[in-house]
Amino acid sequence: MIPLVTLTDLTLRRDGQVVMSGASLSLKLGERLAIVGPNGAGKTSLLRAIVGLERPAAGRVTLFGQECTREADFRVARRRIGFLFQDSDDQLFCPSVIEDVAFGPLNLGVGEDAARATALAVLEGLGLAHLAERFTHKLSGGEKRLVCLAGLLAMRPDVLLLDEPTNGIDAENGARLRAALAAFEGAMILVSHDDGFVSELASRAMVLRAGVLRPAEIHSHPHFHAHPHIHAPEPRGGA
Amino acid sequence: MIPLVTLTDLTLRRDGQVVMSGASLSLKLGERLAIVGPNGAGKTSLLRAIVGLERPAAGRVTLFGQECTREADFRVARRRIGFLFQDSDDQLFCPSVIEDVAFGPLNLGVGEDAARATALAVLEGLGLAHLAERFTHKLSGGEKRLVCLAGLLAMRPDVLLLDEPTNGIDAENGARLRAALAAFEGAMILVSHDDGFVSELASRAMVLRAGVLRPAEIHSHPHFHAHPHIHAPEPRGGA
Amino acid sequence: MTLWPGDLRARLLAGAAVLVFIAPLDAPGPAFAGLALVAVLYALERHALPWRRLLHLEAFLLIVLVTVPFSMPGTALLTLGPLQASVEGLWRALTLAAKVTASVLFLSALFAGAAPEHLGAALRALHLPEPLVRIFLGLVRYLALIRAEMARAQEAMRARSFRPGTNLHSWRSYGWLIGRMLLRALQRADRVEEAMRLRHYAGRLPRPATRAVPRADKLRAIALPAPFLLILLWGLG
Amino acid sequence: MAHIPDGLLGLPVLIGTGALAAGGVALGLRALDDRAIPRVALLAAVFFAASLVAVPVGPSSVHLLLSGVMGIMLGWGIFPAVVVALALQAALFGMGGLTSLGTNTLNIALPGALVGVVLGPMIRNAASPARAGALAALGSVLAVAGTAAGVALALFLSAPEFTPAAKVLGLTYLPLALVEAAVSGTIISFLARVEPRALHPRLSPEEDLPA
Ligand SMILES: Nc1ncnc2c1ncn2[C@@H]1O[C@H](COP(=O)(O)OP(=O)(O)OP(=O)(O)O)[C@@H](O)[C@H]1O
Ligand SMILES: Nc1ncnc2c1ncn2[C@@H]1O[C@H](COP(=O)(O)OP(=O)(O)OP(=O)(O)O)[C@@H](O)[C@H]1O
Ligand SMILES: [Mg+2]
Ligand SMILES: [Mg+2]
Repeated sequence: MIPLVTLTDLTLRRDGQVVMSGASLSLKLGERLAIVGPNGAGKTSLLRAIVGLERPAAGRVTLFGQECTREADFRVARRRIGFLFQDSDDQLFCPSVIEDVAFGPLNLGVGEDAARATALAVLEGLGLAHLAERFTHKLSGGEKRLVCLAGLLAMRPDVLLLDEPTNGIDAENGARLRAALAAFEGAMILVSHDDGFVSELASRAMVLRAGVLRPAEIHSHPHFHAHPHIHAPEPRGGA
Repeated sequence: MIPLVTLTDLTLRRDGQVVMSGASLSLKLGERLAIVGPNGAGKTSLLRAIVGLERPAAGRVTLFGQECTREADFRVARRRIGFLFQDSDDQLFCPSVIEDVAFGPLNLGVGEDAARATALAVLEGLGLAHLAERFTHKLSGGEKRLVCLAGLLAMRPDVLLLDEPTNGIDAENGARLRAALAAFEGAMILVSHDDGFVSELASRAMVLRAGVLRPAEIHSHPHFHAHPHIHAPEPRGGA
Repeated sequence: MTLWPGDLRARLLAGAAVLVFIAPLDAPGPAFAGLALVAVLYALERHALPWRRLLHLEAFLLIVLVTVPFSMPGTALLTLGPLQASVEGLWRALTLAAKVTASVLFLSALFAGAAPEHLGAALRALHLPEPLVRIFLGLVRYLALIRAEMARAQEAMRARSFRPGTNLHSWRSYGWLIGRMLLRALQRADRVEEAMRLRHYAGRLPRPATRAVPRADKLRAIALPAPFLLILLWGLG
Repeated sequence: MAHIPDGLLGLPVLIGTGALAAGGVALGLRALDDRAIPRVALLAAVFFAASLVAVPVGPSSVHLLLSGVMGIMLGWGIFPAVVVALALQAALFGMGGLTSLGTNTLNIALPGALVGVVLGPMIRNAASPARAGALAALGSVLAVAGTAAGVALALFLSAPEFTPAAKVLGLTYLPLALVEAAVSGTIISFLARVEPRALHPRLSPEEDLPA
């Protein structure tokens, strides 16, 4: 089986500085690959390189068996890849939720009515039908995150690239997000600082640190340690 | 001793919706109160209400023993309160770092030279003297955060309100920030998602959840539990 | 040793004077002398020629330069159907080209290496209205941020298979994009204004004391436009 | 296209338009409360950034002017916003010029300001966002036409031999007018729909807004 996404010896530069070198990975059908690493390690840059928003200084990007070098190559592959940006506000630009979710399908050339129908179906699937007519700039952080995801799912992607999906999300919407991602049948690459979320969702992990991408292990083991806690006691009135 | 900040039965609305109701707290000299809670719980709104940027639908705000209702009341109290915004870019509006840090003292009517001297002293105290002539929009996220803090400290506040101070900060600047806050002698209210940071710094905590503000306990206890981990094994090449 | 005044106030005034002296040049001789002088300036200062700026200019200039020879009466040079280009017209077009090229080259050398942030301070020292200076500095402060926001939003559109074209869908998408950027900017403006108020801003900041312009810069500010003034006088004489 | 470089226009035109532009800027600053400065600066930044986007039209592309939208959102505040943006464009990119700064400011800001003053109230009171958008589309066509006329007039008054050039240049504004109408109309109907307050040139915060 050909992998969906293959990176071979990728080197990325930003402003002349090497952000990452010799990075290789491959994502196969149904896999859920987590990439973790400290701030500024280059996780976002790696995802951007996969969809061709960042061009590698060296190395190859192969999407769905096709090596991609020019914008035209990437354009074809992007139809099958959904990229959730780190900041929801960068991704939401239409006035209302339904229009935003229908934006992708419209770009794929389906008609206005069909695009709206698809958008509504996706919103319903995520339990967000009540948001359809809301204005995007007045949503809460968690709602924005889910609407962004809906916008991607409306394009029926085979691969999802998720850049810190739990960013700015509260408990209730977090649960919705987990459910939606667990139900997603395609493959995904998941960048997150949220260890619990990663280990719940990912089937495999890699660590990006100091410009080097390496395989990692996810395991949950019981252990003994000291950990600061903040507990809310049972209600007993004001301060 | 009169508390520095007292909120009594505060109700806040945004766009007609109740964000928080019946919130009460009081902050005394030397206290470091942490407020934690999920995204969208209203933590930022609470801090804004303290300095009068948000007017409560009901309840009272008392600052330094004086009940504040009009802009003029708040204006007097604001001299003694430093508010670190959630997004540094909203707060760094002067072209260069030194001008930005000197902005507050200048507004308090000290002369230009005195303001610059104060600003430089504060920057030196934070180990940031080398940034003085840099342009604010070219700083890294962590540097921006610290310069914002310097701008507040230059006004010699008695109370600091910190909205997610560790946001977007890297390890090195994070250590500087912790040191600076640990050395701050006044009282502070600290909003943060970073449990480790909170338990290191705070002397008391409250939880804001579902519109209700409640006292909470911070404790660090050794305990036994299962915790998912991601480990990078010793180097062994690509994927 | 540079010919440019290091002090931006002096440099701005001297630069404006040079451009004002170039503007009224009418005859080919002085215009080309002006261009030659700017070229000498480039050679002395070892500036690289800003080719892209010169090319960028063409679109607008081309129309002017192509039509001018045909719109002046005089000795026939070239006849295209009913249109006739004159020798006088050609000289006129060449004169204009020399003046515009000299001005563009001069302008980019004038601002080379001048950070816009420092330019703001210079404008303030030149007693431009304070609100105008603050708008300029605010624009400089937030432009990079907003351009980055805009670039990411356009990338997000591209990642969702958006391909701009000549159609209503594209134009509407751009309209929404810009509308959304305007909203975000308005929200940020409110927060910035609040941040200023919290740091006790009450409407006025004292104007910073201005340093005197160094003597050497004063001399440069006189020396730089002087030859251009001579050329202008030659042209008028 | 509205950026006339240095070295082209005659001295009387430069002086005349410079004085008029200075008057416009003074008018804009007088209406401007100190607290509205961040608003003008940030909006100017968006308009600047938007003007750098190349919007395709047929085989070519145009750069948006958005002076109609600016006039509606800023009123006379459009003058300071435009002069500052043009000055920065000259300094950063060498676009436009220093001696022609006044001419270019006048050509862009005056039509926008007039659209804001004349059509602004109708747009804010329009029965529906679609109507507001249609009015704004009309306004921005007029603003582009005004700018084209301004450029042509500046050339025409500078020298008689510029007359044919002025006519040809006028034609090059047609595609821009078309795209401006579509994009500006969408921007205004978007704002009218989701945040009508944004359409008020809130230059002074004391100014009471309709609820
Ligand atoms: N626009 C940019 N221009 C120049 N350098 C950049 C830019 N964006 C990021 N970088 C640099 O590239 C490196 C990688 O950044 P990237 O955003 O990919 O990291 P990240 O792992 O996603 O970090 P985070 O966890 O903070 O999102 C960083 O060192 C950063 O300084
Ligand atoms: N400008 C606004 N207009 C309308 N509602 C708003 C606005 N800002 C915030 N809200 C609403 O007010 C509530 C509280 O927001 P607030 O920003 O105070 O939360 P927070 O606890 O600081 O969240 P976070 O952790 O994400 O910063 C949210 O439900 C949000 O939807
Ligand atoms: Mg990232
Ligand atoms: Mg907050």
